[in-house]
Amino acid sequence: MKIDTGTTAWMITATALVLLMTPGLAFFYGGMTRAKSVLNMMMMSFVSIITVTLTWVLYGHSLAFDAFGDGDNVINKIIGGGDALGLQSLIDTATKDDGTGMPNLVFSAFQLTFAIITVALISGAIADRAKFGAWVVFGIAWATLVYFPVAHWVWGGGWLAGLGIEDFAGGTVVHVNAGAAGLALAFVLGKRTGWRKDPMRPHNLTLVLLGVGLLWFGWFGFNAGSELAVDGTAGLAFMNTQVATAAAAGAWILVEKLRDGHSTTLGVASGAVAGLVAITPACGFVDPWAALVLGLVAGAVCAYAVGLKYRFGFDDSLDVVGVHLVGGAIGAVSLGLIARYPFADGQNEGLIYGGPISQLGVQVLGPVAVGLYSFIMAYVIGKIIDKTMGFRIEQEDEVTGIDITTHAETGYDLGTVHSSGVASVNGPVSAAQAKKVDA
Amino acid sequence: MKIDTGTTAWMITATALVLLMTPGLAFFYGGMTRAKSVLNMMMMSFVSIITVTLTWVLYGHSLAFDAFGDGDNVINKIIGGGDALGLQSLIDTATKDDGTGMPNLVFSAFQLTFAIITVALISGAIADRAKFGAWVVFGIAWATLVYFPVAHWVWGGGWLAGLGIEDFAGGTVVHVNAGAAGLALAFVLGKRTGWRKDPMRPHNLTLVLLGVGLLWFGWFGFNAGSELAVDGTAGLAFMNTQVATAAAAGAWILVEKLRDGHSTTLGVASGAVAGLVAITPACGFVDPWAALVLGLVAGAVCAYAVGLKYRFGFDDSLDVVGVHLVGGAIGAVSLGLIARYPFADGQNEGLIYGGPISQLGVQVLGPVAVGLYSFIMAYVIGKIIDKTMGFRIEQEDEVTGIDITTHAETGYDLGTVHSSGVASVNGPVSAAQAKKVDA
Amino acid sequence: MKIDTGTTAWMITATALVLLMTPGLAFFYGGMTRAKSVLNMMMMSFVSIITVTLTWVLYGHSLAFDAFGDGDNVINKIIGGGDALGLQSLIDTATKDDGTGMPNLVFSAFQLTFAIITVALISGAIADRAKFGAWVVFGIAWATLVYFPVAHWVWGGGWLAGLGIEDFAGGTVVHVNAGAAGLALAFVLGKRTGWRKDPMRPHNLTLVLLGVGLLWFGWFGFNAGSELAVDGTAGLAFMNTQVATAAAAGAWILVEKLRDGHSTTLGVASGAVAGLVAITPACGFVDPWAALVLGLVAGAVCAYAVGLKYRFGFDDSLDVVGVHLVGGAIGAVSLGLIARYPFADGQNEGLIYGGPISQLGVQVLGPVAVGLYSFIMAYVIGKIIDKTMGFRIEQEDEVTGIDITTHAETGYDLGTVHSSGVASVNGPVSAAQAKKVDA
Amino acid sequence: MKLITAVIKPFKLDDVKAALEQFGIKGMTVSEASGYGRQRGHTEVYRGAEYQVDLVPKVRVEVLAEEDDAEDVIDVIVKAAQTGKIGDGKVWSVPVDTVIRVRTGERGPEAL
Amino acid sequence: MKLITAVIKPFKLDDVKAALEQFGIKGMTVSEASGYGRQRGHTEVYRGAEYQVDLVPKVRVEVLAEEDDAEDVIDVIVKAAQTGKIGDGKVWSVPVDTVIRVRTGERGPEAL
Amino acid sequence: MKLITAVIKPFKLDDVKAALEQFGIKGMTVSEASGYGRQRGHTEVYRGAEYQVDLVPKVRVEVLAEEDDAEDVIDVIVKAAQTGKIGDGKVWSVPVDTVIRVRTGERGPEAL
Ligand SMILES: Nc1ncnc2c1ncn2[C@@H]1O[C@H](COP(=O)(O)OP(=O)(O)O)[C@@H](O)[C@H]1O
Ligand SMILES: Nc1ncnc2c1ncn2[C@@H]1O[C@H](COP(=O)(O)OP(=O)(O)O)[C@@H](O)[C@H]1O
Ligand SMILES: Nc1ncnc2c1ncn2[C@@H]1O[C@H](COP(=O)(O)OP(=O)(O)O)[C@@H](O)[C@H]1O
Repeated sequence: MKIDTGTTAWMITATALVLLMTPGLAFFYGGMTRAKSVLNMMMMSFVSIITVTLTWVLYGHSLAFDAFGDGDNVINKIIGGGDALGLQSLIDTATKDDGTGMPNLVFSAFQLTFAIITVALISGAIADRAKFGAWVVFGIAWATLVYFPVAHWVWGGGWLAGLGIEDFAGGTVVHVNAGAAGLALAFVLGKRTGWRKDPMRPHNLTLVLLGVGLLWFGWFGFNAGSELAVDGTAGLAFMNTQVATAAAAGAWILVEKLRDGHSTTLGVASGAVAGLVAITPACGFVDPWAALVLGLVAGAVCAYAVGLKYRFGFDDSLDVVGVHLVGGAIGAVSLGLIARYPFADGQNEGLIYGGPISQLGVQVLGPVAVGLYSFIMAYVIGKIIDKTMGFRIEQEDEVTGIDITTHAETGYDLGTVHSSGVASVNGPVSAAQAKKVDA
Repeated sequence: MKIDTGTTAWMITATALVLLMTPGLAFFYGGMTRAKSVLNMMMMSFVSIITVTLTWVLYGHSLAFDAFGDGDNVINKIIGGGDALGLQSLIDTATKDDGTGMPNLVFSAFQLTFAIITVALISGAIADRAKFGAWVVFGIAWATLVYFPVAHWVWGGGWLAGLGIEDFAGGTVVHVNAGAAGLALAFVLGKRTGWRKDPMRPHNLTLVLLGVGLLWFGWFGFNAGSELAVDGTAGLAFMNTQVATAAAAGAWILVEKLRDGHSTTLGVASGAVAGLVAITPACGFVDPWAALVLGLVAGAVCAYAVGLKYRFGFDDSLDVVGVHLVGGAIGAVSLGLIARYPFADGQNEGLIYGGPISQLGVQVLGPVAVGLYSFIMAYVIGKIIDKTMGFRIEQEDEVTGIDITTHAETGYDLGTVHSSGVASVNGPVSAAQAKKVDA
Repeated sequence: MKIDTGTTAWMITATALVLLMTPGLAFFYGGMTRAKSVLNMMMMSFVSIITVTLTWVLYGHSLAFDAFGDGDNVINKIIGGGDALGLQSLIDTATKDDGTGMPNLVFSAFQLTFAIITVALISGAIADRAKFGAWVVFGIAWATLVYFPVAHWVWGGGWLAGLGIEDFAGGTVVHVNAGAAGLALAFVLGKRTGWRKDPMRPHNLTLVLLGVGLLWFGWFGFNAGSELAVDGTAGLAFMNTQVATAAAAGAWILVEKLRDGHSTTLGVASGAVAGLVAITPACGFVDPWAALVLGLVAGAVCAYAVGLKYRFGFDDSLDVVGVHLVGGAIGAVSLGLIARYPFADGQNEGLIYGGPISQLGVQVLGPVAVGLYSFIMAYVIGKIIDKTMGFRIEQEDEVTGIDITTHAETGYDLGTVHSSGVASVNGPVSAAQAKKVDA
Repeated sequence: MKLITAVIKPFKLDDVKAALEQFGIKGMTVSEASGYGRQRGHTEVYRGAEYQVDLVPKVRVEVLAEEDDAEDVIDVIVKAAQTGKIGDGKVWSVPVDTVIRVRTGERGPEAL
Repeated sequence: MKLITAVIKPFKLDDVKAALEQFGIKGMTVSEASGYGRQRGHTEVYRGAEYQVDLVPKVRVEVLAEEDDAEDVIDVIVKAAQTGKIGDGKVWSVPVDTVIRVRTGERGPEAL
Repeated sequence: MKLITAVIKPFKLDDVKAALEQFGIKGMTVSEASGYGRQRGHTEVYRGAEYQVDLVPKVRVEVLAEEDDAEDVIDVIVKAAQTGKIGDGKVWSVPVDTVIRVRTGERGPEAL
């Protein structure tokens, strides 16, 4: 097996970076919840690492990235084959024969980290109120029935790839996909007790910023790593990521300043994520000036889009829809206009560079098709779970706090008094206790 | 000096990743203590970076990785030479002559980070009650008398290397070694005041998860970096690390769910670390399916092993024994069964691949010998310190909180009232004050 | 375009590492403020990412790193040209023609991250009391009028480069530069209400240590990355960074122990940063033993230097002067003595290696010239802002807390009571409210 | 004038507040506390070890009310806070000499 | 003996403390609380949605004082805490049977 | 009925709780506070600068007790909390009109 050590060095690093994004997301989401549900929020991300890693090793890689049969058949347009079950066949093989690639296991690990965070992203829509076991089951089912196929459609040689869709690092596969599923679950689970009545403000904005810091950092692996090589395009993807993110964060807090009179920390955080999301599909296809404009648009639009849930009355608790579905769609569609560096067969430049309108069509079709598929599947899976094992916790447990009632822990115990029997002067002590007392 | 830029790029990155693990450990450990001792806990890790770095530069590298004389003598079986005192001789030399290696200083920095975290790991056994100065002295002594020699035994051409021991990234050198020393110190220092009476629950589980997130991230440098090259084995080590960790975290919370009725955040965190520990010696030697099984076993066994301290009555405060000693030993011994890709002279496949029983013997001998040596030496060093300068703080200081009494600081001051003279409505104000008032 | 994949792999990684330093700085600084101003403190860092990224793309790269005209003229001694406005000209070009370099966009992104953190560093001098909009304007103006030119002077072929100044990774360009600007702003804004009367102690030392952990980690990218290649010097820079940092942290807490009777967490943190700062200009020029000595000196001197502000009566709130100006100057000047590996034309060894006194002269001249220029410009810019839009918030807003009054948020809301209408039992609820109530 | 203090379960604060408002109470002060009464003595299992836990988080509500309203206020609180399980809390009333509104300096009933 | 309790705006604690010291009060106990009175009912906008907010952070100051000083202490507090805007807070006074200094066991006025 | 309030050193809470239990007290409420009395006026050095520190962390313990037990309860607390050093704290007692157990609505002594 011959590989390029530079490429492989970067891809190993990029994989570690993307893996770090899921803890980063846990902190981002966890900080945004109320103190009584921070642990459950973070647990939903961490358990996604577990469920997706295990399913990936067993069959996920195969469904997404193996060709079905010889690859030249209709089934392969929809789903991959089974050659890499257990990953055994990837050992000691490389992505390219000419020695410019990387070990297949590195490629597999890199793609695995994308699947993990996509599942974890969904959890933001159902903060504070989901049964933990139900979430575990949902994660496995959705990864299997939605993520692995959709990844195959776009990156594994499936039908959207055949249409020449441009999705550099996952605007459609990751963000539209997760956002649509989050919307579906918000409907399945219903609103939190007290929604629209309580502010439900972030309980720890330092944790939110920590999450954003790690996400931003890891996203360089996500975007520049998606080139799967170390070259000029990787450099372009890197720079564009930085530019769009800064622009979007700036646009978001400017909107806030003009609309509400103050720029908030949550605004900088959300704006940065909106920029990262929007540039994800575009980062290797566009010029820096276009990344800047895309970032400004995404930041400003998403700053308004997070208010949609109040208008339409669904409790997408941590704005998965407003940021990931909307931001991902903006990025995907924008390529029909501003793409300048298509690289695969069937891909074209955007309209302003004289590309065909058909590319714009594909860029619209992709998010719509993936969004609808993901929404419907997530809704059906969610409903089945709800009817069988139940998806939502009891209201009293929700009001008391899901951390203590589901995980028998509280996030913080900062009281100064820790003498015997005083587990905490300030915080609930244990579910066991809560149970015994209240029941 | 000719080097491979790809290999070196990855090894520099890996070194930075492993260095980050020690702050990560500080947060993991710090979050698990009570709020009144979080700073001291973190300080024990940070000061280990200081003490081990300085001893490493002065003589540590030499003792561990220089050959004694020509290397072909009995002393070299035990301890290295002194050619690299001050590291001066490493400047502008490379690990390999054929241009496929890295600068020796990069190799040295990489190995240094392992020494640092091994010392820091021990501190988890003596939370809340150790004199800071005593810990500094212990760290220097134990690194010198235990870590540097043991690293030489296994990785520096010493007697265990001669026997063909398989320890890819330090299951024996790092985890068994640190775990045994932690056990010894738990005996030397005795139990915390209120142990078994107070729950002494983690005061900040977001900090624990942050620690685990950084440890997991850094561990890719630890494990995949231990290949000291960018190749298929590095990719295998990477993937196996991910798989075993996810499996172990899953196994741990499943045990909790079945045994206690709820899956905890501390469980996911501890399970992940148990998996990382167990796969450490094995990551480059086994198949992904074997990593998965090893992770499941390690997670489940360690979930029970952390309860041992209550049965045997030693206060291994943050479970260094239950996670690192037990987990490291499981990983080391497992290679006698499941090793499939031995690469050095004298190493063999595991039993199930038709390897000789002697390999299993060596895999048992290694942890036992290292564990005993480390336990005895740590106990002796600890006792000498205790008899001379004292190893444990006063009980009143412990009850008041080691942060304020030893470091004159408190971890948090979140009160809203910060007007003059109100340093904190909620927290102790200063050791100076505490001293003047109470004394 | 031909590049070296290993070099590029490392430089992409290094760029991501340095970018992470600014969030790291946000946490380091944020933890040091009081709880009521943590968000504003972090926002000043995050908004610097935004302002500097956007100005960099538009014209910053050009001013700093383009040659003016053919480069061989007097204007180019002061400021760069305009060839890379919008970065368009960097696409698909490499830093070197011989294939050993990296894409120019990677180089540009790397340098961008330096500009970002330099601006962010300044904010530590004006904690708790600066108008957010004024800070945004100051950041843009100072980056444009000071950072970009100074970077050009030293690294872009300007007059200090011509004199053979040695500044490996920015002791002068980054730390002296930022420290002097911080000092100027401390004068422009004046002291915080209650300064010298209230202790104003760090509100969250876990956040401070998190910041230091990320800074230390990222600083390997900063220092070893500044070699712009993967070679022995990069390895040397890496090892020296580790050694000096450990030594400085150790020296700082030793001074504390001897002077005040206890070693503090803030001491370890500040000492580490002081060491990182001092080794920054020197890391690729000196031997490990010299790095060790430099670290010890910097740690000990800075431990005293942070007390200067009390003697001279300026409120450099988070010790930008004592750590960055002093530490950076120590490192810069030290090269006149201990530099051993000069590499560019006009650079010489230090005095103890028989180098000329002129090198020491340049090493003194550099920080003095840059420090004066930065101080004067920052003072003037600051005064203009103060006279026009105002630089300081109202005293009542300051006492109430800048987070709630400027950003309409509070950092933490950890109260257990979150029922309707009880946004927080413990914390201010909103600026909107505060405004309506108090006005 | 009376000062009525109630130590209740945290998740009941909302109900108590709503009930008091409906009754016409125009102000209250809330703070966090811990306590035990009959409710003590349960055990808790954590990480395989068992502990006796004493102090349970509570919310303290204080209401200043006129002499004549005091009994009614107590009844309102008790009704709103009741779940019928141990740990429901205590309410007590203390005589108050005088109340002053800081803003205006008004005293007595007008200060409420 | 009286126990005087004041619920005031957090940023006024400093002034109240200084005023009490100047008056000659030798001790006090401070804690955090939230509350509302006339001040309630304002709205707050966050992330594009509007909320009614009730409980506002306050500081509770408790001072034990001799019968004869009580009125003066109240006046001192009211003067120091006043901004003239709603939310300034309340002060009330309660009769105390007895006070003991833990260190010495002294009782009554000497214990202050 | 009496309400006995004790402001004590945090690390003494354990002892006080144990002493009260042994005496037969069946409930208590605990919260965090800060305060100063004679104990004030010490200085503290941080990062090379010196500060005067006033407010020191304390724990407030409240116990409702029957009229006849009040004196004994006070004695128990004082004995358990005493270290003999300044900062030991204060205990005071206030008359209570009525106590109600929320769970049952019981009043008076039975509610304790
Ligand atoms: N004697 C007491 N003095 C002060 N507070 C008390 C007393 N008894 C109970 N409390 C408070 O009331 C709360 C609820 O008491 P609990 O005994 O659980 O109610 P119940 O007796 O109705 O079961 C306790 O947590 C404590 O804060
Ligand atoms: N009836 C009451 N009982 C207890 N505390 C009260 C009462 N009314 C007001 N308070 C306390 O006083 C604080 C200030 O009251 P507020 O009504 O805002 O003052 P004002 O009436 O002067 O505007 C409130 O936040 C609350 O803590
Ligand atoms: N006059 C007072 N009013 C209210 N609380 C007081 C008063 N004096 C003291 N305290 C409380 O008692 C605590 C201990 O008082 P302190 O003066 O230190 O005790 P001692 O007088 O025995 O030295 C203080 O921290 C404060 O909370």
